[in-house]
Order: sequence, then C-alpha cells, then structure tokens
Amino acid sequence: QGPLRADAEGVLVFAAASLKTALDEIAPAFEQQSGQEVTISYAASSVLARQIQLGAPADLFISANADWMDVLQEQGLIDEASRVDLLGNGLVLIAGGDAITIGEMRPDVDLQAALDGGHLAMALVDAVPAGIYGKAALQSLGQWSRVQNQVAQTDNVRAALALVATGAAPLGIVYRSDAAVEDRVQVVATFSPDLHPPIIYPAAATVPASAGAKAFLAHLNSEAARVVFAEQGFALPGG
Amino acid sequence: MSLSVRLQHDLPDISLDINFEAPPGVTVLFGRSGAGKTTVVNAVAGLLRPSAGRVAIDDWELFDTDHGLWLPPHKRRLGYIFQEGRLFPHLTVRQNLFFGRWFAPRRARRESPEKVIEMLGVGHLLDRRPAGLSGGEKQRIAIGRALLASPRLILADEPLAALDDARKSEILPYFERLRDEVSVPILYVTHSAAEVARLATSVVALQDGKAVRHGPASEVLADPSVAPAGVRAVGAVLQVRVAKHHEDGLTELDAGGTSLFLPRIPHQIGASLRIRIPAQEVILSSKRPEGLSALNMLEGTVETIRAGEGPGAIVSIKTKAGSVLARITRRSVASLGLEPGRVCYAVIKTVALAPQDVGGRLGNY
Amino acid sequence: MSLSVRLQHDLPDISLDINFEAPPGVTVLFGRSGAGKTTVVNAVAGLLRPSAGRVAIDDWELFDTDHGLWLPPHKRRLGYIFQEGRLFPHLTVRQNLFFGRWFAPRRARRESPEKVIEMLGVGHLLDRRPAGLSGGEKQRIAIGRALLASPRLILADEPLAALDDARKSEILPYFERLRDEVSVPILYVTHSAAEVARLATSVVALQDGKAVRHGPASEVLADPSVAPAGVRAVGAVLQVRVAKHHEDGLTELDAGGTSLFLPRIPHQIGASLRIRIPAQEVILSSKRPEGLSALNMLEGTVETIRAGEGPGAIVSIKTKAGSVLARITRRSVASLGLEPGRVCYAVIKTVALAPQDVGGRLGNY
Amino acid sequence: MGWLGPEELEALKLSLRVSFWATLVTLPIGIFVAYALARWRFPGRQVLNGLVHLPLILPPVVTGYLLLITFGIQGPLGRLLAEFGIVVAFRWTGAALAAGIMAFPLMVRAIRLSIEAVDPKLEQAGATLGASRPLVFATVTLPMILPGVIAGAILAFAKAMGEFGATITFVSNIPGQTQTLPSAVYAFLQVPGGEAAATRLVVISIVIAMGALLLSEFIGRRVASRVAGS
Amino acid sequence: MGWLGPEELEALKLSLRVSFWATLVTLPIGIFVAYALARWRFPGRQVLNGLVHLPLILPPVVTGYLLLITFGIQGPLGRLLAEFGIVVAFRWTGAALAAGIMAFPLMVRAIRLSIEAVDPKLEQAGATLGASRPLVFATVTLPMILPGVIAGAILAFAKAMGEFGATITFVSNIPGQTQTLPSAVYAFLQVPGGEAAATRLVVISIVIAMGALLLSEFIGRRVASRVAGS
Ligand SMILES: Nc1ncnc2c1ncn2[C@@H]1O[C@H](COP(=O)(O)OP(=O)(O)OP(=O)(O)O)[C@@H](O)[C@H]1O
Ligand SMILES: Nc1ncnc2c1ncn2[C@@H]1O[C@H](COP(=O)(O)OP(=O)(O)OP(=O)(O)O)[C@@H](O)[C@H]1O
Ligand SMILES: [Mg+2]
Ligand SMILES: [Mg+2]
Repeated sequence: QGPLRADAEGVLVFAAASLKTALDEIAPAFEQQSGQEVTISYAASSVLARQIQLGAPADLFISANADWMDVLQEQGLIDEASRVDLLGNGLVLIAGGDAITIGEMRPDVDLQAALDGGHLAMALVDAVPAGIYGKAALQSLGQWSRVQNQVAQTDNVRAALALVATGAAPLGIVYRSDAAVEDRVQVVATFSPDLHPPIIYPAAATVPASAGAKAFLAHLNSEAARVVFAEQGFALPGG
Repeated sequence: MSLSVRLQHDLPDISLDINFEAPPGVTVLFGRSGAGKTTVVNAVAGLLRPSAGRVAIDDWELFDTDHGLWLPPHKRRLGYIFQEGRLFPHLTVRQNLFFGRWFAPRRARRESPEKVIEMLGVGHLLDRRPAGLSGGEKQRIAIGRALLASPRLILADEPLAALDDARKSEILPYFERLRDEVSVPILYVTHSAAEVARLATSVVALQDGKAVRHGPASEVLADPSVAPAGVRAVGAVLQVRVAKHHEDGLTELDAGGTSLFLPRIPHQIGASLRIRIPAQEVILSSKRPEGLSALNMLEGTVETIRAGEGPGAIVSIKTKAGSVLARITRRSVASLGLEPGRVCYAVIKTVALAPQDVGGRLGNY
Repeated sequence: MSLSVRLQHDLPDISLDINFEAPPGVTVLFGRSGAGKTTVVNAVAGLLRPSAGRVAIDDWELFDTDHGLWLPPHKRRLGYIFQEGRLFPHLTVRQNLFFGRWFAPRRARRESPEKVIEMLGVGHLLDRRPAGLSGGEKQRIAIGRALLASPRLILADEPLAALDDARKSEILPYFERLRDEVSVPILYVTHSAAEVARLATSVVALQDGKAVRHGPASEVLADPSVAPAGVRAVGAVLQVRVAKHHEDGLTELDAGGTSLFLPRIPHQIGASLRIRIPAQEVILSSKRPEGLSALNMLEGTVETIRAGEGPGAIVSIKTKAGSVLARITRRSVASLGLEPGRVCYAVIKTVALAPQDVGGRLGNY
Repeated sequence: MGWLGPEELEALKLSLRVSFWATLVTLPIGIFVAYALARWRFPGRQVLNGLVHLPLILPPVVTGYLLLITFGIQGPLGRLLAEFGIVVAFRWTGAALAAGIMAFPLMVRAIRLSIEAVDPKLEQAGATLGASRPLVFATVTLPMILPGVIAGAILAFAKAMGEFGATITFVSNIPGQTQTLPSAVYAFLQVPGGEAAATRLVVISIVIAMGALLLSEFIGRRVASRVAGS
Repeated sequence: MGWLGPEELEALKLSLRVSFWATLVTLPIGIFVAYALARWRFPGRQVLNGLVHLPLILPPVVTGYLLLITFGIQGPLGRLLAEFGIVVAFRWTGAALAAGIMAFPLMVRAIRLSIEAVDPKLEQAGATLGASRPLVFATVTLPMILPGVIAGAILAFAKAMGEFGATITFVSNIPGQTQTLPSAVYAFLQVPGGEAAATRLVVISIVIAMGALLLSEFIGRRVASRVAGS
C-alpha cells in the first residue's frame, strides 16, 4: 500500500530541498513525541507544486517561495487557514577563500571591479527564487545592468554556491542559510531585506491533509524547531 | 506420390515459365547457373511467391494463385536441403537434427531418428556444434534434419556444389539411400551430369527460365542436343545386374547378357544397378580388338552418328546391353568407315568408370 | 627469384615442420584438407607468426625468428590471392584493382594496369561493385588486384576451389599467363592434380604439416605412392610442341618425334606445351592396334609395374615422347603378359584429354 | 555496508528493485519493438522509431513531466491503469516506469542491431522445417540474438540505476517509496555539507553499474562464442 | 520562427552550435576509442570501457560537478587547457564539452558495434596489399563502418541537443554563452505558467532531434547499401 492516502498514521511532507538538513534534524523529535511517522520528499518547489497540482498525496507543503504556494491556494489545493510564513532568509554576497568583509551591500561597491572579469554565480535570475530575489536586489542597488552579462546562472542556489566554493566563480549571491554551512566560502556582504521582495518559506497543509499534518506544522513553529532553523541560518518570521 | 508444378514469375533478368509433372522418385532440375532452378525450388518451398502458378503433391495443393490459395512455408511439410547447409549455429548437431521433428505432427513422424543417424553416420557428432564440422559432415546433418522433419517432399538445392570431389562421393550414397529406402519424392537441383545419372528418376532440363526437356534420366542425358552441361556430360545409362565379385578385385556385371567388368563395387550379387558410361570414355573398333588392356567390349550396330560443331561426333551403338554412346573424332568416323547399320565394338576401360558414375539400386523407373 | 621457406609452428591439432626451397616459377603446395597449406601461406604473408622459421625471397628476408626479424604484412610486397576473393565490397572494381597499386612504391610499379585489365578481360566491369559479380569475375579481379600491387611474390590459396568446373577452366589460363608473361614467383595452393599438372614448376606435397615430397611437377605427379589426391590423380606430364592445326578441328602435337592428336587448342604452331595424360585414360595393347577410333598410339617398353591394393596397377611405359603412365587392372596385366622390358602400345583417345589437362607454354623447368 | 545509514540502504535497495523490474518488464517489449523496427516494414515505422528515441533526446525533466501528466493520478493512462488496480503515481512502480522508459532506447538499439545481424536465411530454414513465425523467433532468432539482448538489458539496468530527472519529476522523492539512489544524491547535494554522503552514494552506484557492464561484456562474449559454435 | 523570442532564438542557435561541435570534435575520438575497444586487447581495456559508459550511468549533475572540478578555472585540466589559451569554463565551448561527454557513450557503442561487424579478413587483405595499419583503417575499415559512424554521430547530436543537467552544473546558464534550449526549458518550468513557453521549445528540439534521427536512418541505409554493393 502506497502513500495514496491521507490517513491518520504518518505525515507526508513535500519540502523545498534547501530545508533538508534542518527538517531531517527536527522530524525525529516530533515522531517520538507524537508517534506519527514523518516522511519528507525533498525536491525543487516547482516540481513539488506541480505534483500537488496533479494529485500528489502530500499532507504538508513547504515551499521556497510564495509564488507556487499562491498558485496552489488559488486552485484550492491547500488549506488556506493553515498557511503560515514559516521561515525567512536573507541574501548574501559570498566569495571563496579569504576575502574582506564589507558588511552591508551598498550601491557604491564596485561589484564589477570585484569580479575582475570573473562571473557572479546566482540561481536562474528569472526562474529560481534565490535568483529572482538577487536580481531584484541588484536592480535596487543600480548594479544589475553593470554585472548582468557576467552572471552565471545555475539551476538551483546550491549549484551557485558550488561555483564559488570550487573557485569557478569569484563571487556569488546565495541565501544566508547556504553560506552559513559551507566552509570554503565567506560572506563578503549582506543584502538589506528591503532591496528585494520578502524571502519567505510559506508552509500549508493540503486540502485532504492527515490529522498529523497540522500537528507537525505546529511542531515546526515550536521553540526547539526554531533553534534548529536558526542554527542553519534561516530567519524566523517576526524574529 | 507425384509432384505437379506450374509457375510463372518475372525476375529482373529472366522470366520463369515452367510446367512439369514429376513422377515418384528423384526429379532432377538440371541447368546452368542462372537458369532459374533455385527460384523454382523456393517457390515450391513457399519462400518466394510467384506471380502465377500452382504446386501440388498428388492432390494436396501447396498453392494455387487462381484460387488464392497459399500455404505458408511452415505448413508445407517439406524437407529443404539448402546449398549452403544453413545449419543453426546455436544448436548442437542433435538439436539441429531434431529441429523439424519438434514441429512435425506426431502421427506424421515416420523416420526413426536412430535409423537416420545411422544411415548418415553422424552418431559421433551429436553433441558438437555445426561450426566445428567439415563441409561433408555439415551437409549430412542438413540432410538428416530435412529427413527427420518427416516431409512429404524433399527439396535439395545443389546440396553437393560447395563440396570438393572427395566430399561429394562421400555424400552421394546418402541420397541414393534416400531415394531407395525412403519413399518420399525428391526434387533435386544440380548441374552435374554425374549426379543426374546417378540419382535421377526423371530430369527437367531448365534453360533461361523454361523447361526445355523433360523425361527419364536415360533419355535426357543421352541427347547431345540438350547436354546442358556441355558435350562432356553426354553419356549412356545402362541397366545392369551384379553377377559376380571376382577375387582379383573386379565386379562382373550382367548387362542384357553381356559381361561388364568394374573395380569392386559394394553391392550384393543380384542387385539391380545403373551405370553411366560417359561417351568420351568409349573407344570404337571396327573389328573385335585383341591384346587390349580394356576388359569391356560390347558388340553392336551403329544407330546414329551426330556430328557436332567441333572435331567430334557422337555415335550411338545399339548393343545387347542397351544403347551406348561414344564420342570420337570425325576423322575416326571416316577412317573406321562408320555408318548406320555397321557392326562395331565399343571398348570401355574397366578403371575409367568412376565410382560416382555407378548408381545404387534402380528406382521405380 | 627463388623462395626459401623454413617453418615450425604448433597448432592445436597438428604441428607444422616445413623446409623447402622453391625455384623460380610456380611452386604448388599440394595436399589434403587440413595438411597445413593455408598456415604456410599465412606465415609467408605475415598474417600468422610461426614459433620459429625463416622466409626469404632470394636473400631478402621476410622474417627470421633466429634474428628477431619480422616484417609486417604491408612491407612484404606480396600479392595474396585468397580462396574467397576478399574483394573490398565498398570499392568499385577499378578501386579494388588499384588498391595495392596506391601503396606500392612508385618505382616498383611494374605491371601496366591496361595490360592486366586486358589480360584478365575485366575492362567492362571497372565501374561495378564486387557484390554484383559472378564467382569467376570476382576471382579474376582478385588476381588483378594482387598483380597490380607489383608484388615480389604471388600467393594463391586455392583460388579456384570455390568455383564450378566451367569457372575453373575460365580462370586457369590467367594463371598460366601469369606464370609465362609475368616473371614473379608464385606459391600456389591446391588439392587438384589437374591444376598441379597444368601450372606447377615444382611441387611441395604436404601431409600432416610435413613436406613429404618435393620436386618437379612431372616427378611428383607420376609417383603413385605420393598421389595425395588419390589414385585417380596419377598421370604423366609430357612436353610437346604444336605441330599443325588440321582442318577437321584437330591439333597435331609433336611429342619427341611421335604425333599426338587433340581437339583444337588455341596455341600457335611451334608453341611449347605440356599435357597431362591421366593414367586411367590410357589403354595398353600388346600389339599395334588396328581399326580403333583412338588416334593416339605411342609405342614403348614397359618400365615398371606397380600393383596397388585394389584391382588396379600402374604401368609405366617408356616412349619416345617420355614416360607414360597407364592404370589398368591386374587381370589385364596378366592377360597381356606385361613385364618390364616388353614392348607395348599406349592408346589414348583424342577426346579423352580434357581441355584443363592441356597446359600453356612450359615454364623454366 | 555498515557505513550506509538506514535511509541510504533503503535507497540502494529501492534502486536495485526499481532497476530490476524496469529492465525485466521492458525487456519483452524492447525485443518486440526492436524486432518490428529491424524486420517489418509498416506505415508509422519511423514514427515508432522516433518515439522510442524520444526519452534519449528530451531533457529528463520534460519526460518526467509528460509522465506525470499521462500516468499521474489524474492522467488518462494513470486512471486507466488504476481501473485495473495498478497505481504508479508516487509508488516505486512509477519510479520503475520512469526508469524503464528512460532506458528503453538504449535497450532497443542494442537488440535491434543484433537482430539485424541474424541471417534471415536461417529463419527461412526454420520455417521450411515446420516452425511458424513465433516458433521460428523462439527457436532461431531469439537464441541467436541473446548476446545483444543481454547487453541491452544490462545497459538498461545500468541506465535505470542512474536515472534521476524523470523519476523525481514524476514520482517525487519519497523515502522508502520513490527515493532512489540518484534522488538521495540530489537531496544531499541540495544542502550544505551533503557532498560526503552524496559521494558515498555515487561510488556505490558506479560500482554496481560498472559491475553490471563488465558482467554484460563477459556474458555477451560467452554466449556469442556459444552461439557461433566453439 | 516568428513565434520565438530573440532570447529563445539565441538559445536555439547556441544549442545547434554546441551540439554540432560536440559531435564533430568527439567523433574522431569516439572512432578511435571504439576501434580500441573492438579490436585491441590491452590491460585496462575494461577500465576504459567503464569510463566511456560512466556518463550514461551517473546522474548528470554528478558528471557536471566532476567536470567543474576538473575542467573549471581552478581545475587541473582547466588550468592546463588555459595554458594553451583554451578556456571552457562558462563558455559555449564548455557546454560543448559537457554535451560531448554525455553523448560519448552512445556514439562509441554505435561505432563499436559496426567495427565488430567488419570482417578482419578484409583488413588483412588490405595489409597484404601494402597498406599500413592506419592506411588499412582509412581505406577499408572506415568506409565500411560509415553507416555506424553516421548513426553514432547523429545519435550523439540528438543527445547533445537534449543535454541539460551536466551542462548547467558545469558552465551554468549565461544567455548567449551557455544558455542552451534545455536550460531555457528548465527555466520556464520553474515558474508558474511557464508551461506554454516550455512546450514551444520542447517541440522545437523534438523536431530537430527527430529530423536528425530520420536523416541518420536514411543516410545509414543508403551508405550501407552502397557499401554492401548494389
Ligand atoms: N530476388 C531476386 N532478384 C533479382 N533477380 C533474381 C532474384 N532471384 C534470382 N534472380 C535472378 O534470376 C535468375 C535465376 O536465378 P536462380 O537463383 O533461380 O538460378 P539458379 O538456376 O538457381 O542458378 P545457380 O545454379 O547459380 O544457383 C538469375 O539470373 C538471378 O540473377
Ligand atoms: N588458428 C587456428 N587455430 C587452431 N587450429 C588451426 C588454426 N588454423 C589452422 N588450424 C588447424 O591446422 C590445420 C591446418 O590448417 P590449414 O588451414 O593450414 O589447412 P589447409 O591445408 O589449408 O586445409 P584446406 O585445404 O582445408 O584449406 C587444420 O587441422 C586446422 O584445423
Ligand atoms: Mg541456385
Ligand atoms: Mg586452406
């Protein structure tokens, strides 16, 4: 018998892949407390959202951006009442090896000069959330048009991180949470949250969700969980 | 069982138009390369669909284009012995032999495998694979495979052509045994006059897609105007009986009252045989020769003299043993004063009769 | 140019141990299937690396295992005519013919392509591909291809074995012309006595990997104890000269003063020829025969009588034309009272000498 | 395999199961399609040929998406199969379906080439000996193409072991159900510090796939020499 | 192609260029490797065979990552090539490298099978006629395997047209430099409502790849019949 059910036993979570480390740490505690089994499928938000659109038996969806959650909500596939902005995140400019830290990113920082002909690693700037936010931030700073042609776009933000970590690109724009755990990169500058639309990880139970779904969602908002998220570099809404 | 064949088919180079009834026994399709022999056999086998025609074994029709009847090959119950063997390389000799048998209706299984294996002398090869076999062995397996399918008709398309002389004389006896011991009609393709003489009950001579001559082997082969294989193929076929095996290694044959001597042949006394006497092996003498090493002399009278284009002539002599043909020079015809009605002697060397010109027990003809 | 071959090589079934020096002309490797003929040729060609040995053309060494010398095949400048043709299917006949020529050193190009194409009669095929050709045509192209590589040695491995008789007699003359018009040594593999008689300057008889006999063709073939191809291959080779072409289609040959008659052969008067007279075609007579259709009678004295195991015996008669062999029954030996020294007459039918037993101009032997 | 976590072990087992069934079920279809492409001339032959090659050419994500649309819970074929009690969506069976489809072109190509190498004259010989078309296929053609079939099957197995894009798009990445080895690798690569675990899994799949390939070369050669006769 | 935006048109052109060069440059290497695998027995032959198959078996992301490590700006081979003025990182040349490597196993398999079908006796005949090994290859083997080479090349081209995972991981997605058709498709699929645009691009790549495949069947058959003689 497969997961084609929304039964009382167990919770099937569809979560953006970037949450893997945190959720894998949080879920066991909940399983012990509640006796419910939590199964988490990690993939790109777009993939998971499409699967839910086409009938996937997920109980809980945690997206890496608001757009896909909005689409599902419009189609009535999620329980509107349960939707919460679970996490936030910030963007940072990273560099490989030893680099000077300049604190907050300012319009007068000569990003182009810093690249020195190299590439700026970002996720796809028109498709993948981290890339979309990054592009918006650079536009706000008036830097986009100058570096536009030097942006190396990857299919996910982790690949952009890897470009910088392996030295293939001198600089990159990634989530703070990604930069936090990668030893080979250093945060050069942070982007102020008002330079780009708010980075939000919305979470919601699906319409035919199991009873455990809401309990697990509540657990994700618990103090213990918040500690783990914070450790991973995520921002907490209102926190 | 008799075979009736009527075929019309256009190929890029020649068009086939053939019509013959084959009596029981071995029917030989005889003709030069490209005459259309394989095409006929393939049509009988169902591997080629002729544009018009009908083939029937007795009154069991294999196909009849007039009535839209067409049996697929596997329903025709044939044993096709291909020129190149076509043994299955992935099967052992035993599996090859039994291949057709698996598919033959149980009640139709006539041949006993033991008997066939013994007859072909392939018992020691059963567990080997075809790749390691000699050409002669392969061809024997192919014969056995066709036979064990318990066919209602055996097709053999130049089964010996790819073999050297030694192998040929090794295999030919099996076909004789097939003809004599297994009562299945055989359609046999060849362009070797020796094979025709030895095996054929009747002969269909093909030329450019047409059956130019059709009749008993002895008639067709004695006709130098047909001689599809060239003048050297002309010869007479005599019906003889084994009279005695002499101690000095010779066998004495009784040919209509006259004695003929041959190097020992492995047939029992009293056995009916046919021997082919190639016209060019016969010397004629105007008087009874003396002091010659040749042991065979047949007295007779000249029937006809046919002069060819070259220096030779074919002289037919009526003897007590039957008609004997001799190919001699026109110069000799003149110097011996030969003319129809003259008495003369046909001299035949004992050792000049090659083993493959001596046939087994005579068929039904 | 002479060829010197010394070889030792172990194969799973037989071990090869061969040593011979071949004089200029055609050296025939003669022996049964499996005797090791192809293995020897492959070693000469460099397609097989024998465990020990040396092969040299005059003093140009192809390999010498003692000195670690090994020329790769493409440096050996050979013309290998394979049993199966091995024409390149993707090239036209012209490209096939010129293949070896592309790679031959420019100054070594001896044969004129026009001459070779004309000699082989393949001019009309040049733009076709091998797939569409008949077996005989294919083999002629293979010969031309080998020739146009301007080789220092021609290897021919049973080049006629896959062909039927008609094709064989179509190709054999080309090898004669090769021997007579092109001064390249030829190593020729066959198991046909007729081919040996017609082509060979010298013969190396192989048996089970060993060279059991080696010498001029006339000697090896006249020896019934060798006769690797069976007693029917025994025959004598006579050296003759074309004396006259008669109007009745016969050709008169001069054989050491005696006349022999044959159906017209296409050689000029005065041409030197050799003819093979198969022992079994010869009839002996104790007195001068009269009234016989056979035109050829050679007077001579009995040299030796060798009785075989069967009913036959080989009688050698010394005539003015040379030694003639006759295969007759022991019974006739007795009845004619033959014994060494006796005078007797060898009778040979004019038409019994097959065209393929008549050779072209004699080689250097 | 003490150094594999339970979840990784599960992914390995699942990958083996998925690849095994993907190969096994597609094999007869692959043989049939290869035979049809090699031996029959029928209208739409080139269309079939193109369809077979499609998964090789399309980005895997697209293939996965197409599968999701057609074989998903709401897809037309998905519903049809569900009528017969066969559910592939978000089950390991779906992963097998995706893997099988992605590996199919490789399998068909290998088998087709070996069928084209079989001399139709041998099949004719089988027919004259009384074997109908299917029996000729079973007794002559199939045994002779066995090396090609084995090569095709093992290549397909290896490919199935590495399939990722279509699988995750079609059946997601559910541990124990649809999380194959490559999906697990993907998940590890999406988070910081996951490279070590990912590398471990990659090495395992390389070892298995290479083992299978070597095996196929070996079996292929043995069978080939048996078929050609020794 | 009025219904393609300028950026999409650029992606299409780039994909064609990348696939073309990927095929052209890997072809001689593929022929050489196929020949070595088919005809030579050398230590490490099976290792080479395994290496060639690796991209078929590995998840493409892993291949891309390995390429990044070795051929990237900091990678050992990347630096070596840079010494000779050849930069592949973030260039279309890198996309071609990735596509070529991903398509390589398909190419080699096709060519290898056709080499194994050539009768070595013909090559021997060429040698006895004075052609050295390379010349025998050029004048005998190569013309005879031409159908297989063409099939292999076009299959590789089609595969290269669809390659995505390794390419984007290795050279990322730089419009005009490395944004191939599949990258564009991927980008469209990431955002809600992008399906229509993605479908358009997918249809284009299918048309091109199918056209190439049909062409290969056609050419292959023509050449084969020319080689076998008519
Ligand atoms: N499928 C075909 N397509 C075109 N021509 C064909 C075909 N089959 C046979 N032919 C031609 O028909 C003629 C007769 O062929 P067939 O094979 O029947 O001759 P055959 O008498 O068997 O000759 P052989 O003794 O050489 O086997 C030949 O000229 C041959 O080229
Ligand atoms: N590569 C090989 N491996 C094993 N045995 C071989 C090999 N080549 C030849 N032989 C064996 O060596 C023997 C001699 O073979 P070879 O081909 O030289 O004979 P041949 O005289 O040319 O015979 P044929 O007249 O049949 O061509 C045969 O018994 C053959 O089976
Ligand atoms: Mg025929
Ligand atoms: Mg040989």
